[in-house]
Amino acid sequence: MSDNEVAPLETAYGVDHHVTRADAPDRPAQEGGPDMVQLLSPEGERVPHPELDGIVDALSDEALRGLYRDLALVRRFDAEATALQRQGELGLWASLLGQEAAQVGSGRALRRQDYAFPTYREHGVAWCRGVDPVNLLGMFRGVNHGGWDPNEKNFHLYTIIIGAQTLHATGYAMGVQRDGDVGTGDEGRDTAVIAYFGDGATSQGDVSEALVFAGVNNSPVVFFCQNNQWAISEPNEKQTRAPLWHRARGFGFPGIRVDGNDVLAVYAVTKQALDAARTGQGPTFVEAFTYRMGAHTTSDDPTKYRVSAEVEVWKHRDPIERYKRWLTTTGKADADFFDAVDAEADELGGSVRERCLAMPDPEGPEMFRHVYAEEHPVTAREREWFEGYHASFEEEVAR
Amino acid sequence: MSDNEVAPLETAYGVDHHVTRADAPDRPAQEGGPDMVQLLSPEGERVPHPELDGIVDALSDEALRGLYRDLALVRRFDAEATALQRQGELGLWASLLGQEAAQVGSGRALRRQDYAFPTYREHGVAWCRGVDPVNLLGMFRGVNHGGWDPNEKNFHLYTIIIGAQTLHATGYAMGVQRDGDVGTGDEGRDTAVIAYFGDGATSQGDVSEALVFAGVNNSPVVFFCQNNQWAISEPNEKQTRAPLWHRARGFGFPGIRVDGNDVLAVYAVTKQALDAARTGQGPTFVEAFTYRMGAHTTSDDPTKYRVSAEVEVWKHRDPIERYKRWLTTTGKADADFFDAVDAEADELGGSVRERCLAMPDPEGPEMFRHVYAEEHPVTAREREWFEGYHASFEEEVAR
Amino acid sequence: MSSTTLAKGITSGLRAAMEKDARVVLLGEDIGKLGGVFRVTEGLQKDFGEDRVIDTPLAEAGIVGTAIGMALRGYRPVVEIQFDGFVYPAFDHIVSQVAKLHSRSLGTVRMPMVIRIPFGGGIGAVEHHSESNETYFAHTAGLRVVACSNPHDAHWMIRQAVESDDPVIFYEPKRRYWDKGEVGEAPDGDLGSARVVREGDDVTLLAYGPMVKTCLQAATAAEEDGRSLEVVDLRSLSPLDTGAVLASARKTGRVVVVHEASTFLGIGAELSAMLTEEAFYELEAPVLRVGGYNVPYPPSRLEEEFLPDLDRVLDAVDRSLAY
Amino acid sequence: MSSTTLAKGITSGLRAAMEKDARVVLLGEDIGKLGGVFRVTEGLQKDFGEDRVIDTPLAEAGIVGTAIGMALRGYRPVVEIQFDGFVYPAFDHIVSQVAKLHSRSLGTVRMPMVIRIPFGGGIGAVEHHSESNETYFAHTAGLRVVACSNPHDAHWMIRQAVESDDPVIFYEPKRRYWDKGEVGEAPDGDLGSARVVREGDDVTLLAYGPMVKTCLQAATAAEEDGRSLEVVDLRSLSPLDTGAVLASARKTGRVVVVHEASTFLGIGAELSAMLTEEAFYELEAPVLRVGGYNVPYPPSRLEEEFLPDLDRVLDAVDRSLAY
Ligand SMILES: Cc1ncc(C[n+]2csc(CCOP(=O)(O)OP(=O)(O)O)c2C)c(N)n1
Ligand SMILES: Cc1ncc(C[n+]2csc(CCOP(=O)(O)OP(=O)(O)O)c2C)c(N)n1
Ligand SMILES: [Mg+2]
Ligand SMILES: [Mg+2]
Repeated sequence: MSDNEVAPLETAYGVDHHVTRADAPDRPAQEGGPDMVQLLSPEGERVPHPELDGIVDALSDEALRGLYRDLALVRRFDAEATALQRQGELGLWASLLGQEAAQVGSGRALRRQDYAFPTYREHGVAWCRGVDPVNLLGMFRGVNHGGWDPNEKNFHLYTIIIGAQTLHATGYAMGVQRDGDVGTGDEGRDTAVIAYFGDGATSQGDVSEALVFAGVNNSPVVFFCQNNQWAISEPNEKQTRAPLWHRARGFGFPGIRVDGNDVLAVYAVTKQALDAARTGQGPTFVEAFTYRMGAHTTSDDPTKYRVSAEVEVWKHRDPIERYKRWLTTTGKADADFFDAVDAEADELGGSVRERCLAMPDPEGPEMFRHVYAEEHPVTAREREWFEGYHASFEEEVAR
Repeated sequence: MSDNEVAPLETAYGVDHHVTRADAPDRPAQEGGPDMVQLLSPEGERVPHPELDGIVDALSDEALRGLYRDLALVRRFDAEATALQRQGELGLWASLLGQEAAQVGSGRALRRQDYAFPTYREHGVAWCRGVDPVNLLGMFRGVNHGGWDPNEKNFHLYTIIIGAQTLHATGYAMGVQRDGDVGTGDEGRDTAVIAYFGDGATSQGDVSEALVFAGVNNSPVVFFCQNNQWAISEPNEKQTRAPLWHRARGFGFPGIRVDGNDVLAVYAVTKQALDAARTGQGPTFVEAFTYRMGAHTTSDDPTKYRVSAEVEVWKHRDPIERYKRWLTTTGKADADFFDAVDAEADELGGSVRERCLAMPDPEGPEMFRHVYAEEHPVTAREREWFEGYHASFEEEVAR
Repeated sequence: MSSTTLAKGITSGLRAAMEKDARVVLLGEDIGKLGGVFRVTEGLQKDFGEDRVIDTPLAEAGIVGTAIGMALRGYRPVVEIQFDGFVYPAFDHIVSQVAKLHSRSLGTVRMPMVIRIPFGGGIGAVEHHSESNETYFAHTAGLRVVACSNPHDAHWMIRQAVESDDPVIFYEPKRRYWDKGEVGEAPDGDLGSARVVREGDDVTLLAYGPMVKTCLQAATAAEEDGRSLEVVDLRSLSPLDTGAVLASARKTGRVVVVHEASTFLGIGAELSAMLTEEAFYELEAPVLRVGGYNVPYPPSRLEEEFLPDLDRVLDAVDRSLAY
Repeated sequence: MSSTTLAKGITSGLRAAMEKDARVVLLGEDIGKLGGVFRVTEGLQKDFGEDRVIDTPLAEAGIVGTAIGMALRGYRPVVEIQFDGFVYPAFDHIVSQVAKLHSRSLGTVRMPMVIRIPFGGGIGAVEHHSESNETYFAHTAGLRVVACSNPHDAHWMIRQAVESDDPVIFYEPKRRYWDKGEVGEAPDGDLGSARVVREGDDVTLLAYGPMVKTCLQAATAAEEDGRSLEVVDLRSLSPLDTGAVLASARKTGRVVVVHEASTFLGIGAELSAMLTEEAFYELEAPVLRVGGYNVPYPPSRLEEEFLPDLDRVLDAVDRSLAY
């Protein structure tokens, strides 16, 4: 995927917002509104955008097809995980269905040295960071709390405590600043950090504190909020009275709303924000306006709280369909390509399934490892006791 | 003090803000900027303000003199408390020097049924709520944690945990809504809540969460931030990149900056916001732009971190001097009046001192009272033990 | 008399409390239409309206903080924390405000608040969903801390908690939510009281919440070996019902405390210290503790090995009897 | 060898740590120009710059949360919490993230963070400024919890804490900040070790932080009555140095634990439980606990009656000897 020049931000972010007392929440229409950046309509037509077109136009056809492949594979992986849960192989799954473009678009805007802080739903970002998808299953299968080395992938562990990771991202970005890895002009060095979080998370004090710290320190961090309209059963208007992208202004940096189901727009907007961060222009808040097509997790029953008509409306805005249409009509991809991707997706699904079933259960004594980096007598004594205790059973059984 | 009609808010709050990346923090100039509402210049000249003039013009001369009396008495009380601390009668004192107008102006805008949630520095608001000033000393003398019945004064206890009270205020306001005490048109019933907090407090997650809850619930609460430029040793720009009054917009309701050293402007702006709240128009964020003339508390040494030139600049903006000048030049008050207030202030000082010294120390067993509202065996046993133990000493001494 | 699940016992208890007192309001995440992730508040918003069953923004400090304000206005808020591991953002409000406001105000302010926390492991959940954090609250003066273990107590204890003028941390054993039992006509003693749920002579098992059932099973198993175990359901952790606990300890002379929380500074530590102080010459063995290990709650495939089970309880009984 | 205050012992320890390792950064409220409200960081910003001594926004969750991020980037953050009662907004990050990240990441991530907390009463402060909240952290697996009691330990223990690859909650006894003493050339054992600070035969006093001095005074007073008290400075609360504690307990057969924290689930509870388990037949008396009462910290004019003092320690010694 090729890289592009930084476009001037002021124009893209110069959109003004004016909240009046009459300001109504977005639902039930759930339209992104006139300020939402969109490069591809739901019908798959390219919407011109003077400031951002350059970023997208610079992408090779191969790169553009790569984005499609990402979207499709990620969706396939997600479906497989959902199936694995249904079959009892996972305890839980948090599907990203509908949010593929928001995740792949932003994930592919990252450079290798950038660092991402996910929630528990960022399977698409993980994919872009090179995490083997099967490793995402460990936590949901209950064999570990996170199955990759964050520092190897520059992708932090999934964070379940809502909002906490936004502060971790900000602190990481403060470290980047102290390392001098901002604004050097060296493409392989200048580093940006991205924090993912949901619409519900914006209510947590942690997230606001992250905006404070990032603003005050002018840190190279992008706050990437996937507004999928729901926080479990609570619609967006239970979390905020104003559109979320308005939030950042009062903390001293720009906010922008992008069509989260438009992979090109997400890519362009995120790239611009990341480049602003890495060149020393400070944080940006990106609201990716999208939709959680499925249940909150496999434990959830959305029929309790939302109407299917709403889901229907959003089906029409599907991120993959629209992108496929555009690739097709512009001739950037043909049926062979799509077939090949489908085949690859099936293969991925199969491999994930197979390797999931083969995941070994952890051994009991594992729980005592890594509690501390240095020897800790309480843990050591307990592990010994544990081993002795379980050995005694085995002896009994052996007898 | 007479009451006034609600002026249309949109005009007063229609000020727009536009943060660009170049946005510079306020210091070191510490000018309120063109958007700051001011009705009285530092020289004591009345600055016209079409939307707010009506509120001030409706005040009788007696009411206007009353405001002066409040300012002067509160300052005198505060000076006495500082002296008491120096003499070892208080463990600590948090002076409001310089913030009298912000507190009296807002405190006098409250109706009897309104409820105020203070920090630890709201001695001027306490005064307006009818709290006997000597009761404010209890906590600082170490004889109690709060010496008044909050429900009698509609004035909550001082809160030391920074920002926590903003959530309490919001919850209280949610209770007011549930009681139906909003928007009935009954002047004696419609209730507003006001939460006081400092510039430093705006960084706490609690405060942002309060803005979220108040916004979502459209609760009748006014967030009154006294930006006294400092949070102990940290200047405002360590807490925020944007002017604080910008904060509210992103949470869906208006913010406004008022000259906190201008008692008339504070009164008018707060009254308007409170009336908006009580009539069902929801929350407002008021930033009172003021200055902490003294140390953070008597334990603090501001020479470590701020230059005296800054204090000099702010002396010129003294809230009491300017108001006195205006009262004098407009003939609303004469020398006799000021002399009488001075005399009353001396009397107050003397009485506070006398009654402070007379404050009884609490008895040991007091600490076991009120831990629980209902009998609790652990506390009961410990109190018994405590009494027996101390009695044994007395016996020993008696022998 | 009706048979119901522990979860529904709470639901009906909340319903009764809300019918009796219009000042009772519920606050929490997803407690409205969804009825909470465990469906404990199911149907209540429909019947009592959105003003009394409040779907709050996703912010625990905000929930408890605004509940404090509502209590100051005269309401009796019942807060639902979605899972044990999500109570920490509200920790400051709970320990610095909720626990202290009554005493700080010299008794002029009351905090009749209930904070419901589904707690403990055993349901195969992901991280932060299986914590047993009762020590934090039981160590905090000004709070009452209770845990129910069966449908009857669930129903009556939640009603008592709502009626208490003190703040109550109300622990619900999530893996027992679906256990069924009868709900009787009246509570078994007041909120601070323990209950002997099985009489025995040889060793006393002290437990609460999810471990009561485990201990009862252990007692049944031990019976086959001719051992008579007494099981005491503590029900209240703060205050502890020291009278009941001491009586049982004196009777058997041997005590094993069982909980899911880590043993280091778990409730077992306090019980051991208290019992040793009060019954030094009457104990035949040291109070033994069976609890979670002193490690973060492990991935769910290890939770069976982490959590005390029948075998570990019986192992401790053996060790106690060996003194 | 130089005589200095406990506070300055920490200052020089931090300075040494910062000189040795450029990745050591300090974060906190007012720690820069002001040098912290207790002046512990005085002069450090001037010498190491604003990038390494960071005056943060007023938000404890933010401070610890961003410190976690800095640790992930390879820094070794030392956080100052201004007063004990202000740590709670950061509680979630401490117990759910700091304590767990190493284990959650299967050891790939380290959290070499120090959280400094001036703790305890005795300085006549207002509410929330005199808390002893060590139980909360000591009960939390994944954290190390230590408390220094004198300038020498203050200096060396903070250096050891900074060098530890584990997160350390570092308690500083604020009322002893101005106590003077020598700082020797080397630490007394490693961070997890207790130290016998006075030898004796009749009763063991276990203490840490501010109460070590009180116990030493009690031991001196007891000597006049012909009683020989051994005083052990625990220094580390998690892990407890069980070896040292047991050795002393076995030697005297009688133990009194002294701390300012409330006794209910205070460290004394764990020590009592552990000692009784490990040395059941060797204890001549139950482990007795002298601590703060189980009430919120009272207004300062009552703190002398709230806090354990020489008399209360000796009273417990008498009671212990009466067994
Ligand atoms: C501190 C905390 N409180 C509550 C929860 C339970 N919880 C898990 S996901 C969720 C909703 C999150 O909504 P949102 O931020 O919009 O993200 P989404 O799930 O929609 O991606 C809640 C309440 C949690 N994980 N952490
Ligand atoms: C949660 C918490 N953290 C830290 C403190 C210590 N502290 C007391 S006052 C203060 C500064 C407050 O600044 P600001 O909000 O601007 O109010 P001001 O004192 O200027 O009126 C700090 C850090 C506290 N009281 N509570
Ligand atoms: Mg969402
Ligand atoms: Mg201030």
